[in-house]
Amino acid sequence: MENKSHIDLSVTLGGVRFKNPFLVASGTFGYGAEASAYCDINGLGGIVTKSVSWKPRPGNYPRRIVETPSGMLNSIGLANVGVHNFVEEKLPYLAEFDTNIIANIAASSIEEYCDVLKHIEANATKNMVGYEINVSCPNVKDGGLMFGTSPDLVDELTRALRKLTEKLLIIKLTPNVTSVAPFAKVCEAAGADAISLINTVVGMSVDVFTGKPRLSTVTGGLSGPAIRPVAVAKCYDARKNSKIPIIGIGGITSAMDAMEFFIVGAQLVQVGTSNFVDPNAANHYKDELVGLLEKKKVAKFTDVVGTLNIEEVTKALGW
Amino acid sequence: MENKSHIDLSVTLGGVRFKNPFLVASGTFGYGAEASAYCDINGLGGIVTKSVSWKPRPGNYPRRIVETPSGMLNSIGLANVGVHNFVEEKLPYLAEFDTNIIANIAASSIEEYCDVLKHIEANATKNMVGYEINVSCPNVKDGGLMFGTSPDLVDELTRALRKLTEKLLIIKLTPNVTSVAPFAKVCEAAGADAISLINTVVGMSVDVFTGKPRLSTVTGGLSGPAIRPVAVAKCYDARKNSKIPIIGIGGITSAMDAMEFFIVGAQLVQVGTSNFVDPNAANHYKDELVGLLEKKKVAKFTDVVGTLNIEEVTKALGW
Amino acid sequence: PGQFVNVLPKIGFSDPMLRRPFSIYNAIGDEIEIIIQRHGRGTDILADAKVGDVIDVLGPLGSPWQFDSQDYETALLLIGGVGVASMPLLTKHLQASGTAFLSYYGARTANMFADEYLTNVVYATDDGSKGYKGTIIDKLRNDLKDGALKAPKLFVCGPTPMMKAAIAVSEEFGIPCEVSLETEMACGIGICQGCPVPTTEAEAAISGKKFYLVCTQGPSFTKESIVL
Amino acid sequence: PGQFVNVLPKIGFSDPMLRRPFSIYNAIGDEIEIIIQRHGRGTDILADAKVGDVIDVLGPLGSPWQFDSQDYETALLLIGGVGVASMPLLTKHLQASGTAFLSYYGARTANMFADEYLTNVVYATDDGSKGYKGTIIDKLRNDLKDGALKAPKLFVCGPTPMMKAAIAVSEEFGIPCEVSLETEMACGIGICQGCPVPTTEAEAAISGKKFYLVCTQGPSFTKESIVL
Ligand SMILES: Cc1cc2nc3c(=O)[nH]c(=O)nc-3n(C[C@H](O)[C@H](O)[C@H](O)COP(=O)(O)OP(=O)(O)OC[C@H]3O[C@@H](n4cnc5c(N)ncnc54)[C@H](O)[C@@H]3O)c2cc1C
Ligand SMILES: Cc1cc2nc3c(=O)[nH]c(=O)nc-3n(C[C@H](O)[C@H](O)[C@H](O)COP(=O)(O)OP(=O)(O)OC[C@H]3O[C@@H](n4cnc5c(N)ncnc54)[C@H](O)[C@@H]3O)c2cc1C
Ligand SMILES: Cc1cc2nc3c(=O)[nH]c(=O)nc-3n(C[C@H](O)[C@H](O)[C@H](O)COP(=O)(O)O)c2cc1C
Ligand SMILES: Cc1cc2nc3c(=O)[nH]c(=O)nc-3n(C[C@H](O)[C@H](O)[C@H](O)COP(=O)(O)O)c2cc1C
Ligand code: FES
Ligand code: FES
Repeated sequence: MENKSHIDLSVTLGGVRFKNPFLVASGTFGYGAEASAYCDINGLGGIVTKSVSWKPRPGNYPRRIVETPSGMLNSIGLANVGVHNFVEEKLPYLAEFDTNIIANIAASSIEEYCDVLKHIEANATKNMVGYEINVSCPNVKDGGLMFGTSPDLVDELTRALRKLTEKLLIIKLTPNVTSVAPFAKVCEAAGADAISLINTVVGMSVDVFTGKPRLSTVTGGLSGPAIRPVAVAKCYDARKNSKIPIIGIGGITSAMDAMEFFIVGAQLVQVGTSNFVDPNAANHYKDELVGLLEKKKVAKFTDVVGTLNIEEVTKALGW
Repeated sequence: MENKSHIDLSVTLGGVRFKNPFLVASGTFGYGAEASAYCDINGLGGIVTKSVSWKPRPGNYPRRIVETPSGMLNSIGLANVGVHNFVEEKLPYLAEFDTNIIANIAASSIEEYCDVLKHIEANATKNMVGYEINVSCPNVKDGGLMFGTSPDLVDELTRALRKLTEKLLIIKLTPNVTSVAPFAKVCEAAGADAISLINTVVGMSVDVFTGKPRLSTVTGGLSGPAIRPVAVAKCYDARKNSKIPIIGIGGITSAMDAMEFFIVGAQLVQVGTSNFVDPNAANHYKDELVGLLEKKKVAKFTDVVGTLNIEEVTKALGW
Repeated sequence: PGQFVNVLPKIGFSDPMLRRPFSIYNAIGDEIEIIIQRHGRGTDILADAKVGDVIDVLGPLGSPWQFDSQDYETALLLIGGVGVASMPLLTKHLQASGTAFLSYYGARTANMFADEYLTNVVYATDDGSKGYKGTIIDKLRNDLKDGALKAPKLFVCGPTPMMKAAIAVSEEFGIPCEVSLETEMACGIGICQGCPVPTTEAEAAISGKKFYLVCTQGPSFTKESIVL
Repeated sequence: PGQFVNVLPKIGFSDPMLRRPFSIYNAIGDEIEIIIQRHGRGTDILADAKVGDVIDVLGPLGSPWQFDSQDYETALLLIGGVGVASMPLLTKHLQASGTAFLSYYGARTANMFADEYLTNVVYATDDGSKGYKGTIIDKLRNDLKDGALKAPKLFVCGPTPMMKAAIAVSEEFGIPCEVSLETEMACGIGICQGCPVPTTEAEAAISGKKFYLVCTQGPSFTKESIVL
């Protein structure tokens, strides 16, 4: 599983080195243990853990998932073990692996976000390199969507959290807004180290025979290849309108898919839904990436980041 | 091609009778002539013609289309013949068919919208039953997106157009907003007969080998089955927040798909991208719908509209 | 016995995208057999696969039937339709361990039984074309009433209404009962949280969990632990 | 001759979703033949189809080669690689109408020619394994220089660089030239506007159109009308 090639896949973001740019996305890899039998965890660039809140959450009633064309809807409802179990069991377990751990936090108030972060910070393990703040989970009725759709709230939240940690602070943006540009800007100004995008897109599916929504929460979050073009466009919008580092997420099913994000400007990517099809997916893409970079005759991965060439296409248009 | 069953598929919207609820979507059926060899046009509930502007528009430079997982991106750039040719050639041609014609209008100013509508109104043919106002085309640099993302502009535009016609006035909403609810509300208050949604979702694709965007306009509009869950959710949002009649659009590839929109509350649907795979698609779905309604033992199509049953699912949640 | 595999209908395409779960019907060395009932597009693709086609399989997954529990002497394998899929391996195991068992297998009509790997089978058909005429639940209740079955435990797999009826019967006779559930699944390994089944209040009080995951904690559960 | 069909790789699935365009290689009665070069997932699915598989085909589509134009006496069919696909029917037609013609067919090496339906073929290979050693464009230029070809017109189908070179040659010798284009297509019948080719300024001045649609107004165009 070692990268035998001479191509350097490592990338440094906010002072933290990632051995390669492939992380696994929050909520699609549990806390590591579940997938460890099927995935070479030490080969990953990092693991973003399932959103954790102050108290444990049982999650939503079934039905929680629906397959859709090239995608799936979910309304898991942020089922999680709570921050105490997280620091007592999950972080120590994950500390045994040679990969970066990023703790994703969900909450329904700025205070809760802060409390959860502080509790993790006080119990951080050596490979716990930072936090990803889920301001956008559309599944939870009493929170989530609100934060992520208001630049002011995101600003306030980011500033509050920034004071509490020197580790990586990553704000995970929702695509369910008119433009992500104002959010990228406030995150940059408020001192976040990066933004990650996108979280799931609001979607819905109806059981035609019963006349009922298929998900118990009526609407849910759409993920998978179906949303990849949306995710790439959102990353492009963020890149055009800010300089904050970007972590690309959405429908990645190959190194080629990941490259679209890298070229647009993402320094890291996260693999989500694909883990359900193959829990070792991110490692495969990492290996494929080496081949792609060799073909492109690039010595190190970071040389492709942000190389999008729009001049030639737009010139043709006479803009 | 006659509906041999006893099930009544007709539906009346804003006083206009549609013989069945399947229309073809703007930009996916030309002006009728192109598809006439492959489609039984008289079997359609109606045709929404390609967006027409005051002057003819050549459209964007290639590349204009990219296939994506269960969808496609387009940046046609509102290529159209202009309103003069439209009323001189296209409307008279379409007047020969026994189906409702809805003229879709795109423009870059309220004045242009009004001028185009007035010119059509003055030359309306007998089956020209109304207008669909494209406030949302994301492809055109000098217009489109602006209108559709501002409730105030949509309000002003709708009021201006409402004064000019007693025919159907349908506002076609963009999904690229945080919520469609405020738009549904202003359309209702400003006197529109219906809203149609969704137009395409902003998306992007990158050619990894050249490092260039695949579309000449960098970003484009995503359509097809990939976006159906998004479209159903947007229709649900509009239905929850207003009483204005809804025309559902997005990724419909069967009568089952259409039923999701009907159950959520759409009285009509439009078939878009599917026409590219089968120009007679809408007629097939119409035939399938008869079978579905027979199975459901429903006497008339309108009995299923808006029958979404959310009580039973949400009750389980203890909300 | 009781475990399953998660099978990808088509490699390299995203419609359909997710794997489909199937019980392990039979296993010899490295090879496994599954039986597939056509249900939708995924099962159609798999049912139409030809000899030599490469199929991507993840497994074995899930927890086995709790056949080692000490609360019974006679295992009663209660089977409805395609629910038979998890029974051959359970049969093998019971045989190997010398446990008494009987299979109660119901179907609409005689030609719908897949019983090649079963033994000691009591049949019931709706149309009476094989075995008892009526539901297999009725047949089971009659036999339990007769009292000839010694300290029985039910291992049930079939349609939900049948499983509910089986639970009712087990309560009526005060005997242990385990049911094998089907829920939608994405990952099959506990990372998506997509396959919950609500626990009973009593169970939640003990485990602190409002839901169990069918893919890892199941697919089979004791009737006391979950709400069907 | 010169028309195409639009073929759906897989019926009932949305990945891949769109049809793929292929030239009509040969047509006998109701049956058509196409040849497929593997390029991606759609062509893979079609190339792997087995005898008896049902394939959904829309066509014939597009406009034929302008072989009836009065500006030539000898048709020169200039062919690169899979561009051969539109040539057999053109050959048939020229034969039937008694028009003089020659095919200039280039490939990398001898075993890459698909010439079963061609006659009067001049070959060129990069490695010299069949016919002229070098590009078919060089061979054509040599022959045109010799002046033996009477009032020729070029009908070109091949990779874009070759078509550009062909246009240059035709300008050099002042002879008419038609090229058959490949662009991405969704509908193939003129309703999506997805397949534009820019027109030359001269052409736009006449037609008032800045773009032509390759699917309906093409796939073949005179070199004067479009910008490659
Ligand atoms: C533990 C377990 C064991 C199973 N064992 C067998 C078996 O041995 N033989 C057999 O024929 N079937 C078995 N099933 C059911 C089988 O998984 C479904 O019939 C199959 O997933 C349907 O897929 P489809 O694409 O044909 O249907 P579609 O309806 O097109 O599927 C759409 C989506 O719904 C899911 N889905 C639909 N029905 C079911 C269902 N009943 N259970 C779970 N997910 C479903 C699919 O996985 C897919 O994600 C089992 C299910 C589970 C959970
Ligand atoms: C008029 C015409 C006639 C053609 N005739 C033939 C023929 O006879 N034999 C043959 O082998 N090929 C022919 N082609 C090319 C063939 O259509 C493409 O190779 C095929 O569409 C690629 O599909 P894919 O899924 O394998 O590739 P992918 O790259 O996976 O396709 C992705 C998308 O891009 C489009 N695309 C990719 N390459 C091309 C291309 N070169 N031209 C048009 N669209 C493309 C596909 O249609 C699809 O929508 C023809 C193309 C045109 C326009
Ligand atoms: C089943 C499921 C659960 C998820 N749970 C979380 C979560 O707890 N927190 C979070 O920030 N994102 C969550 N996500 C969103 C993913 O991390 C990711 O942003 C999204 O799925 C898009 O990526 P993908 O298309 O690769 O899946 C979840 C996604 C899925 C499919
Ligand atoms: C190629 C193409 C061209 C389109 N042109 C227009 C247009 O001119 N005006 C408009 O209002 N919508 C246009 N649309 C949007 C469709 O009418 C429709 O709203 C959208 O494609 C979603 O439906 P679908 O998924 O069924 O295609 C176009 C869509 C496509 C794919
Ligand atoms: S199927 Fe993913 S957790 Fe059970
Ligand atoms: S392919 Fe649709 S217009 Fe040509």
